[in-house]
Amino acid sequence: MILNDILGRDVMDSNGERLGEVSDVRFALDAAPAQLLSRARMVGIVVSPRTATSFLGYERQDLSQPWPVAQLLRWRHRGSFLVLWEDIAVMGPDGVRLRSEFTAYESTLPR
Amino acid sequence: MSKAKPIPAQDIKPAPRPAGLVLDAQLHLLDRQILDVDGVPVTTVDDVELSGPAPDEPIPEGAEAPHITGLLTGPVLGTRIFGGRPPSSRFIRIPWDMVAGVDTVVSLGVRANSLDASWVERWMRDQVIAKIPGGRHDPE
Amino acid sequence: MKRLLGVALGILTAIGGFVDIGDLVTNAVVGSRFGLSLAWVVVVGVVGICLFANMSGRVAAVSGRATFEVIRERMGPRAGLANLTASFLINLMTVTAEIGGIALALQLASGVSYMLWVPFALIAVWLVIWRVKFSIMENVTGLVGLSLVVFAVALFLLKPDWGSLASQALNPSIPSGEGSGVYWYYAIALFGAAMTPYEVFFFSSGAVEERWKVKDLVQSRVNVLLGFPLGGFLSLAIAACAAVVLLPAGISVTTLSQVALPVIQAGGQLALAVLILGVVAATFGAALETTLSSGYTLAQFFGWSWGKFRRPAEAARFHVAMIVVLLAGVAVLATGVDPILVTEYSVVFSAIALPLTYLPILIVANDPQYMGKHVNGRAVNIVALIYLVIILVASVAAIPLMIATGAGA
Amino acid sequence: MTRIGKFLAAILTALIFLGGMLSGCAQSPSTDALKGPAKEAASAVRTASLAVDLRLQERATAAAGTTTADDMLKGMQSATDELESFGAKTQEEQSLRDSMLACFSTISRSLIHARDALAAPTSTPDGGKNLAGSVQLPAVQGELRTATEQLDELMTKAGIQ
Repeated sequence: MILNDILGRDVMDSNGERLGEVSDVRFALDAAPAQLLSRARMVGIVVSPRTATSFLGYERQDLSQPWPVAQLLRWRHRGSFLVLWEDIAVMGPDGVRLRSEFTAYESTLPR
Repeated sequence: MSKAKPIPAQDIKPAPRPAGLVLDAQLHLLDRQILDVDGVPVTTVDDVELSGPAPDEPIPEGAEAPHITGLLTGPVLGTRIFGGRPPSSRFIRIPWDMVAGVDTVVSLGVRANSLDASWVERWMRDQVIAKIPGGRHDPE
Repeated sequence: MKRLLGVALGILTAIGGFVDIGDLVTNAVVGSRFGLSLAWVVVVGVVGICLFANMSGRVAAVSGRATFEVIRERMGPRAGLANLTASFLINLMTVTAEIGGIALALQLASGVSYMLWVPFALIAVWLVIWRVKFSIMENVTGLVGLSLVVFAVALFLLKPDWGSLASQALNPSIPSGEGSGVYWYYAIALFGAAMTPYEVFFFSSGAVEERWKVKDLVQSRVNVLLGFPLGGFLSLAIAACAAVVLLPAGISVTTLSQVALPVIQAGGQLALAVLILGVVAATFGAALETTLSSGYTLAQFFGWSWGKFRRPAEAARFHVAMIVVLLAGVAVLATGVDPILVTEYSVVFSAIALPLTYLPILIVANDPQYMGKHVNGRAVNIVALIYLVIILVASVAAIPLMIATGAGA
Repeated sequence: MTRIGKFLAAILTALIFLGGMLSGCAQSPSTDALKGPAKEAASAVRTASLAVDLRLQERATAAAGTTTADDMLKGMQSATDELESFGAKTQEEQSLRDSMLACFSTISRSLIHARDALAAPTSTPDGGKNLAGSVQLPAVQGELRTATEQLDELMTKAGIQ
């Protein structure tokens, strides 16, 4: 599986209702160190209800400059959320379907 | 395209914080420059390969989370721009084991010349540039 | 003392390096048709290029990332490729125009047709790119290009009516006999000539070539903030010379030989010699910069190894790309197309591509991951945003105006 | 943001200008189609005139002078081509075009003379006049002036300023 297979695909809940698109895939380097760097474990996907073009990540970072570009992009991505790997039932070029009891988390990046 | 069903704001919970460095692929990895151990540019991160899951097949509950197996370059760039998907035999891989750090650039722990990703550069050097006088000398 | 010398050298090269064939021709055309009534555009353009060149230099010095790496990383591969295609074509046009400019200046010196000088110019440009160190290349062309000051000297020798020149510049009005569409078309061309995107590609990559660090920022800012406005002053002198001599004589500039006439009238053969030296140096320097820029943009988009600080063998694709660009430029000239015409189109197309280049720079200059504590200040952001609006409007208006006015005919 | 206002105004004026050009064509096709080549020719002949003046004052070099004359000849060639492609509909237009073409060829001829005269050295080391150079330059200057006047007259007649 490569990232291009899922980025920008539709995200559905277990009833097949569309929730948005995959705008990014989150990883964490929290495993035991491998050769040089720890393994990058997939944490989950960031779902944007409007557009998949994660434009510049303003929605996830604490950036407010340059005004009003930052505000505009943040507004365009309002309602983005993170879904953890555990809550993903299927993913691939046909889209992503979530499990019935999935939890939506804030997509903001930890600082 | 149908309008997405919104999630009510109060249902969006604060995310658990992983212990290590957190990377959003699109934001921190894709399209970044890759430098080798000496700081020589090798290529860009054109795509990222995961260890799983099988595409479009149900993921069993409790399955282990996939991890990044390698950074891809070469023809995959074309498919990211124009669509489609090259056969995985045509991927040029840089295994994640060689990655030494991810910042505004992705740095590798090996030399560029040892990588498949730099074959075009080597070919151009040996077939074209090295044959022009002065090609192997420092500028004066 | 040595440090002061370094600063002085930087400023002088910035002045000499500011003017290229696009500025030379566009300013003379405008001066001969509109007097100084478009001088305000030069001022607007110079402030803009100072702002964004400084910003791209700061990004490069702090993060070590040149502009096109940033464009690809921030805009993704699709928008990045669109930008690359546009920038590359404009670079190619500009390379063509600059090589043509070198050849035209040599024709003016020798009387031998410029077509015969083109291969000579091509080889000279390529040899410098292949073999000469970056700092030497920059300093020599910049310093010799400074002889374009002859336009300012000529203006004084012509003893113009300063009051009338000032009132043309300060109370701009469209001269009778010229339509307002043509006026605005040339406004965009002048703006594009002053803010050509290759300048920021070159400036930011040059910062990487010369290994600028944060401590070099003050000097780079001084270079830009003094050098570019003085370069802009040269542009105005070119326009003023044309306004004083050619406009009253009923001559509208279409060739480089006409650009030289006011200087010849003011200073005779000596001034002409200095002028030719300046034009050759300026166009030669710009040919180097645009050729390198096309290599930089391609290499940075695809992540190839690049830079003149490396041996050609260590940046093979970068050098192959530049050889291809130079040959393509000469192939265009070989069709017999008028280099001046190529120049006029290249500055207008530059104006069209401006937003694609300047928006990503502005955004990255605000990103703490790249910039740490050196992110843009609020005042810089406000001015930059005003400029983005101007740039956007100019870029949208360029094509319709070009069609409506028959490219300023 | 008056600057933006100005730009918007520019777009509007451009559109109006385009419309004006189209309607202008319908009213007096002769003037507008002739305007471009006529202006180009006027600029070319005046440029040559200035170059000859500067050469007479020994300010311009022979190389710069001939380059200028050569460039102007090329300009005349394209102006002539443009004028020839102009399809005259009425008798009046036809006669205007023909006299302008005749004038253009006069200008081109004098430009060739100018180029030859400019190419010659102006003075010999002993300070005496060179036969080919300075003797010819004033004559060429007269020729260029006459051609300029002729063209100006035609342009006034056609209503081109």
